[in-house]
Amino acid sequence: METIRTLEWKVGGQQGEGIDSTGEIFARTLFRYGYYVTTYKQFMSRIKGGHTNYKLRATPYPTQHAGDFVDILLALDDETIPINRHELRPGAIVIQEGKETAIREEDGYLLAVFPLKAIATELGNPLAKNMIALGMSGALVSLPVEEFYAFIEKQFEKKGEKVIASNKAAVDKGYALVREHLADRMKRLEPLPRSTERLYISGNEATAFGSFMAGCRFLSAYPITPASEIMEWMAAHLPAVGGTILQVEDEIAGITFAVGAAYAGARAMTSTSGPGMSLKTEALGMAAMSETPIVIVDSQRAGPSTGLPTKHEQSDLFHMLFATHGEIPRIVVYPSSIEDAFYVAAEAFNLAERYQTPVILALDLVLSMNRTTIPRIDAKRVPIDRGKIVTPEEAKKYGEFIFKRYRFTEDGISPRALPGNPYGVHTASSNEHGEDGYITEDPVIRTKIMQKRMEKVKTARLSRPFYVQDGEADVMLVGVGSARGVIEEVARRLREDDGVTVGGLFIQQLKPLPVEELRPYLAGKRMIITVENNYSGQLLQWLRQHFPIHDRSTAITQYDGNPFRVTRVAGEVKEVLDRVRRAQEAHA
Amino acid sequence: METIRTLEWKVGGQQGEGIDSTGEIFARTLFRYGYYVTTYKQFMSRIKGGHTNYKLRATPYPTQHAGDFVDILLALDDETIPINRHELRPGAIVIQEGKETAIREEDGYLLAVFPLKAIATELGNPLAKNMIALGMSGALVSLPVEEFYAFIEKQFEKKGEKVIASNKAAVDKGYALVREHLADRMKRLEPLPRSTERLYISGNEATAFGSFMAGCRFLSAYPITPASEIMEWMAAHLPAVGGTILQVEDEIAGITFAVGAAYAGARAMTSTSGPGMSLKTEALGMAAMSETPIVIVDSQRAGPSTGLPTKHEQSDLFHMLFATHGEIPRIVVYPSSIEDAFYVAAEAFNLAERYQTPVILALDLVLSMNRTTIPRIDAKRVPIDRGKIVTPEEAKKYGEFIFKRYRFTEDGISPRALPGNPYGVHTASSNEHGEDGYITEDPVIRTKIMQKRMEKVKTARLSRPFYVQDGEADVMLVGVGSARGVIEEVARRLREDDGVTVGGLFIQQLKPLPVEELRPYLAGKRMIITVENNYSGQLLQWLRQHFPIHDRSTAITQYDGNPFRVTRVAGEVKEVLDRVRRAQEAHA
Amino acid sequence: MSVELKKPTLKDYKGDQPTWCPGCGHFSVMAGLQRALVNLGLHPHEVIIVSGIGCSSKLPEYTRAYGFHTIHGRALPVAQGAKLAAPEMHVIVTGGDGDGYGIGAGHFVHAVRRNMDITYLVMDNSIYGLTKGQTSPTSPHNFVSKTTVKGNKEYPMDGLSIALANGATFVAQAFSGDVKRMTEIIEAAIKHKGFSLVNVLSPCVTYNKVNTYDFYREHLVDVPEPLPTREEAIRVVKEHGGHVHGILYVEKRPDFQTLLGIDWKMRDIAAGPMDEATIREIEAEFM
Amino acid sequence: MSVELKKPTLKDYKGDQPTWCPGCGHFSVMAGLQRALVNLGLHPHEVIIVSGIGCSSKLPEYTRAYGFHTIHGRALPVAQGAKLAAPEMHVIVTGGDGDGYGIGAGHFVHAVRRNMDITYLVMDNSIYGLTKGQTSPTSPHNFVSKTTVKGNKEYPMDGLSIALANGATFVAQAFSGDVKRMTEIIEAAIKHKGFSLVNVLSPCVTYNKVNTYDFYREHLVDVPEPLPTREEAIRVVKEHGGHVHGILYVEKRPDFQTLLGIDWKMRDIAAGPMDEATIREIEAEFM
Ligand SMILES: Cc1ncc(C[n+]2csc(CCOP(=O)(O)OP(=O)(O)O)c2C)c(N)n1
Ligand SMILES: Cc1ncc(C[n+]2csc(CCOP(=O)(O)OP(=O)(O)O)c2C)c(N)n1
Ligand code: SF4
Ligand code: SF4
Ligand SMILES: [Mg+2]
Ligand SMILES: [Mg+2]
Repeated sequence: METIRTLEWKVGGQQGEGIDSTGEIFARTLFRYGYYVTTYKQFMSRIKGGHTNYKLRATPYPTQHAGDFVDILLALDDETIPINRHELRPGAIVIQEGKETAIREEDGYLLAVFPLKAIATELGNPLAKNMIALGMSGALVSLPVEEFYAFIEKQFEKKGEKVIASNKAAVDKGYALVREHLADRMKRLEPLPRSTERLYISGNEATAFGSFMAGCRFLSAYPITPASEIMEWMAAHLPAVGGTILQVEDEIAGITFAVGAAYAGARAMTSTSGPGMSLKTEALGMAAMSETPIVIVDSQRAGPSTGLPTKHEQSDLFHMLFATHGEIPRIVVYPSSIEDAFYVAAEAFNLAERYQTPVILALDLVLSMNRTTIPRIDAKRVPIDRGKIVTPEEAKKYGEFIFKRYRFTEDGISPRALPGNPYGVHTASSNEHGEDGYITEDPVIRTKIMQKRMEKVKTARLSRPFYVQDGEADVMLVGVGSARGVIEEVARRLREDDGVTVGGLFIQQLKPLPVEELRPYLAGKRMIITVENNYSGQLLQWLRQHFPIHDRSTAITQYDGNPFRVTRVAGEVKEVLDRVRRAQEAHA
Repeated sequence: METIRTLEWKVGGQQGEGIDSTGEIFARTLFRYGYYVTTYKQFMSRIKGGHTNYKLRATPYPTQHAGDFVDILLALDDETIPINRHELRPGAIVIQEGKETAIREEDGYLLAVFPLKAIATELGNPLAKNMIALGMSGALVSLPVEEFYAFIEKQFEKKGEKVIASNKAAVDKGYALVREHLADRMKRLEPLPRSTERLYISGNEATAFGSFMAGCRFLSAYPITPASEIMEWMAAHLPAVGGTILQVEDEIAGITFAVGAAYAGARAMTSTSGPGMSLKTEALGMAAMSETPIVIVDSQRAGPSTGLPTKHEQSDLFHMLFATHGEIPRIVVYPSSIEDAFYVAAEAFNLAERYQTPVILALDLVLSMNRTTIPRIDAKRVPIDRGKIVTPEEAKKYGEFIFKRYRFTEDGISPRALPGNPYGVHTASSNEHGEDGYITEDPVIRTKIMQKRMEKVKTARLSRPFYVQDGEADVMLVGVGSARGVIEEVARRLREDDGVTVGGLFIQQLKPLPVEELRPYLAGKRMIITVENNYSGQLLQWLRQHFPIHDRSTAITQYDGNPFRVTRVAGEVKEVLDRVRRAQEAHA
Repeated sequence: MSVELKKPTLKDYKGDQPTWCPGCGHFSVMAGLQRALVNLGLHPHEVIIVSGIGCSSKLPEYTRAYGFHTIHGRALPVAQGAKLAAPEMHVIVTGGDGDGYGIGAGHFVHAVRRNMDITYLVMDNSIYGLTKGQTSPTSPHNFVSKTTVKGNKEYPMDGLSIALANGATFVAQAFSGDVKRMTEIIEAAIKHKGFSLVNVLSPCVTYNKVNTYDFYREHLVDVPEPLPTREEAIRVVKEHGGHVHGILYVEKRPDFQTLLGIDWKMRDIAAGPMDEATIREIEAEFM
Repeated sequence: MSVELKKPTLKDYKGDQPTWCPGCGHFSVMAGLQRALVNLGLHPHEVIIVSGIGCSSKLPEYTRAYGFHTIHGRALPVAQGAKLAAPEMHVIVTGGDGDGYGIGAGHFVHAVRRNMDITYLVMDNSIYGLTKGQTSPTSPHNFVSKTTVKGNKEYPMDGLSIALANGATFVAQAFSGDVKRMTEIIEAAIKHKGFSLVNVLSPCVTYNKVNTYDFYREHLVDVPEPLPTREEAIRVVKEHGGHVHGILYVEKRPDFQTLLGIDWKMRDIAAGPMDEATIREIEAEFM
């Protein structure tokens, strides 16, 4: 029996039919079996009906990409095969729900049809058809059936023995069906050392958990896909530590409640997606003008406007970098992996309070909703730095009737008194103000306080403002967020298949852009290629604003709502490289 | 008696004391006397009290800049002299309200103190003290007193003979006071041929009038300085032609009412300033996604956030160019003069309907509120082009049960049926949709319709996308909006005083930026200097995104709430030129 | 162009295939609305249906008429703008409780006092359906969801009473479990000259296990005739915890456009330049 | 740190120099508020005053206390956020009729039903003061201004009735022409545990020539005692065209934070990493 060390698997079906949980069970089972598991869901903006699918990739090494191909496909509706067929790896097995058992070779794959529902009904539990299909999946890779049992026992603990038994029976039936009909196609997924030092987690969960660990105790937000999970995670966890979330009346309230809470001294955040982000535009300016530290998460989806609410895109970069009238100090960070989402989220609160300004934390649908396998978190990497908050003793020293909340200082950051401090009484303001917070229209003060505000963030840095891979290469692939997973795989593929080394640059701090630190990896290169899920090449445009690389830079873009396939990007990169080489030869 | 052909004059006093109308009377009087008059008001964000002043420059040629200097200053409060003293031209005359009549030379100017209020009270009308000061102003430049009479008769027509007589008497008294005390300082402002072919108008008025002429019949907005006047002008003029304005509950309603009206077939607009612009961010995306033509005016003031509501700035460029999540086709235009405000506003409606997308019309406080002298409008330059609206006959030909509102066409612009058309029934949508307007998540259609939307505006052009002055010069000063007035004067000054020729480039169409047309004036130049009222050099950044001019471009910025003084900019330009020259010499 | 107008039928109103969950209350709202339009003899091209975002807000996609599926919370202002430009059209607004009473609450109270001649159907399921079941402004006190884990500590929004308090001229509540009555109510609402609010209790069978068909069948109290005063209507609404059924209050009063009293010409924009006289008159202001 | 707390005086509350027009009603609102705070023995550092934008919204600049001069229409959500984080502070919200009932209307109706323990003073002059005299949501029907040249065709917003209809627990109306009464009302409002609305009729002497001191002196009808029911209170408000004076309605009911019932620790964020046990417990969810 062939032994394999990676598996790409997918289940497709109609929304509302448990496709998601079927995928989750298999993913968690493989995760516990010792594999690095990465998953991706495709779903529609409706509740029941419509095709959805859940992709899973299990690898013996960490990765952020759920893979281009499918080895085993569970087709639980009629749309699954037509929609996903192009991903089937030659020799793939497709298990389809159908009228009668039938096994036949199709063009490039083996089609195995089973009357899953009928079989499940026979077993006494029509709902268990997905469990049968799961059992078949496990059997096809010779996963010990006990792996499923353990999971089922835990999952259905509260539902009682009967449910557990019927689910186990369904899994068993799946194993039996494979042994009966597909024995010759069985492989063996090599067991790996199990580890209790890993987590299987989504980007939204990592972001929420990181915020929680950083001491965020207040979140006000409004539901929206794909950000709602952040609020929901916090709703489940904050009350236990004396915090709370509030689902408020709209996204403007989402940000302004957070500003109020932050003003009063809580670490506060709001989370949303594009439409909500647009609504927060005015209040973003208020947070910056009043020097109130908040964290705003934009989990991007496909726009513009309502757009494609359940589809992936990275098209809010311009908005996050530039939106709001007037000019504000803003920090924009964008974790390049699910693991980084945890640490970047945690750091965002330190940056916000240290620099007393809003921090925008960008995510994208793939980064938000995909799950992957990361090392357990390292609490030592999450110190809390609340910046220049003053105690009553410290505030008293100034001896001021009105505390100078916007005091001019060397680093542009003013001591901050929280409400309740008897010596810190002051008014924060969205109007232009002097050091005391009171309105001023004096042009000299205005110029000075504008400089203070804008310049104070110049030195702000994440601990990892970017990652470089093969930085010496003369062609760099640049990406943000979930594009890192794609680029890493593309680089691997180009190295392995074509012997070509391309560099990777994954920028986590978009604003202030660490221009000098990035220069070595951008300025003198032969070619800069951004890989981005948007129409305009927003990242490329942002880089061009800082580096005159116009004639040796290009963007590989995709904006159809789906994440990149590695194959496509690798192909396009090769084309670009060819073009560059031909142009150079022509010149020579 | 010395004859002069230009005059710079200012009146300062407390808000709520008629400073504005005093300035207006003198401005209109000089305008009718044959001069090109340009004015600028400085005021505070409060209603009564606080210093305000009104600057006027009368020239025999057209200009857009109210001038750096003051020849005659009326100081009607104690703050006027300290605040405005630095503008006084050597030999200037300052008329101050005071206890007793006294004439004395001060450091660089002549101070003439008169008990204006007492004198007015003696005349039986204490309110007329400003009229006395006006009379003195007229007398100092030997303006025939009849010029004032004519104005007064018209202005106070409805208030009756008595008021007219008392105002005339006050003006007479002013003339008498000058003849008595300042006869030796009198000059003669040379009479110019009067013209009935000119208008004295503000940018807000020109914008509103242009929109009106273009057939805009619906405006929904929310009050905000400095944009309110546009709505107020339209409120006074639209009902007579069967249109209306609506002051709605907030700026989101401002834009969404307009979208509804435009969808239903009206030419519709909304007008606002920065804070309102930020609030409209989400709905801007809806207008573009649903391909609904509207015009959005952003009359910029000093930000960020509430900022300095009555101060000048050009700091919303980034917001106008980039704000809203996702990616939309947008047209951003920015008239570079008050005259252009009229024509650009009119054209904006054609662009909006021709390209079926929102057009953002940028103004700035100086451009909005200053008044200047322009030629009478040329109605032939305002043709109306409603784009691809289909009649019932045309719609019927398609024979569709659901009219394909988003039909794929060669130029990307789809025929548009207005509600009521019996053969055009369709649903417009902010969701991604197919040709029929119904939601789709199909990646192929998505890609195609995204391209259709984004590419259709590529060829959109104002009739004057930019103005060039001395385009062959190897140093170009680039500006938008009211900066043109400054740059023109700076160029004039450099030419006249230093014999240096610098070019001027006044970009009126910011998006889509006419890159190829602009290339000759930007790409190969020795130095590009943008002159902009903001902190970040937003225009410079925008140009750098398109042209790799990073090492030979810089921005002269000012963000204290006041417009540029020509003197300062000319000085800075010379410094830059010196630096460039020294660098070149060092290289040589 | 002369158009042969056959009497409209339900078939004329058939739009895209609905994607609502089987049993969703929104099907009935759509049925009631379409039936009312047909009963009133209106053709699809004489009607504009404007919605926000939500399961409910997909209605214009499924009902053939002029439609605008706008953004979340902004259906009312878009609809009012459309009505102002095209007063001859019949403008219907549909959307959810989240859309109308949550993010859209500000527009709602102003639409009420503006009294334009439009009809607003709130498809109220006391839940955020499309975003998968969060608490909504009309969810009951102590309602449990993913965002109110220990129960909703806010008190539900009372859209009916707010409308009554702020001067609405037509206020009603219908129920998806009674399409016949709903059709009558919607017909009356459309015929009413002014702003008409119909709050339709429209159960979400997937996410709301409290405000179900059965729950309403048990609790709804019939209001057979409009009540004589606003205060009385509010009293009745409050007395029954909002569980009332029928037309609650009607007031005859000129609608906004009638009061504006202008000669409506917003859509007829001549393709040529304006007449000289008007130009000259305006220019004179600047001389 | 131990702080010697002298009894607070009016002097403690003196902030920046007001820039309001002489005679503006807002002076009296400020006087009434400061007096009420002093009477209640509250120190400036125990109070947060949050406002929006408008002439009225400048109040926090002129009253020394913790303050936040926010953006137009958003005072209520900022204030509620602050109160959630710092429940021991006394949170007062001030702002204009445009700020609160125009652009802020959505937040208003939700704040009412949320019933947090804050006090909202609407400084209602039926005009947009700071933007120089446009019609406001509370301007009378047919009111003439630069934006309603032929008279306002909307009907005024009835904030009192809306609050009553949507479950407010304290609703009152005061008048700038009677600071003594206003002080009593504001004191009662601050003492009320829950959301308290005080609409203060506060004439704009510069731009509103209709809703003047004299007008109110002539028209205001005294409501000496809170009315027994919401409906009765609404009836009285409507009967007198909104021209009532006094505390209209009070209901005792636990406020939002009490109902949430958590052990408030939002501001005490330990400077070190979290305890291991909590981390492990959460990590277990991901294993
Ligand atoms: C500005 C904005 N915020 C949030 C969302 C996400 N969203 C879509 S539908 C919806 C709520 C739907 O609830 P409701 O209006 O009650 O309609 P239902 O689905 O229950 O019929 C939300 C919050 C959005 N599309 N836009
Ligand atoms: C988002 C936004 N829109 C508009 C404005 C302009 N603005 C400033 S104050 C104001 C209205 C003031 O009226 P009100 O709230 O009644 O206060 P008042 O001045 O009458 O006391 C407006 C519209 C703004 N600052 N921000
Ligand atoms: S989720 Fe609820 S509201 Fe949405 S379609 Fe399903 S049943 Fe209807
Ligand atoms: S304009 Fe009116 S509201 Fe504003 S300060 Fe003056 S009187 Fe008061
Ligand atoms: Mg709902
Ligand atoms: Mg007001």
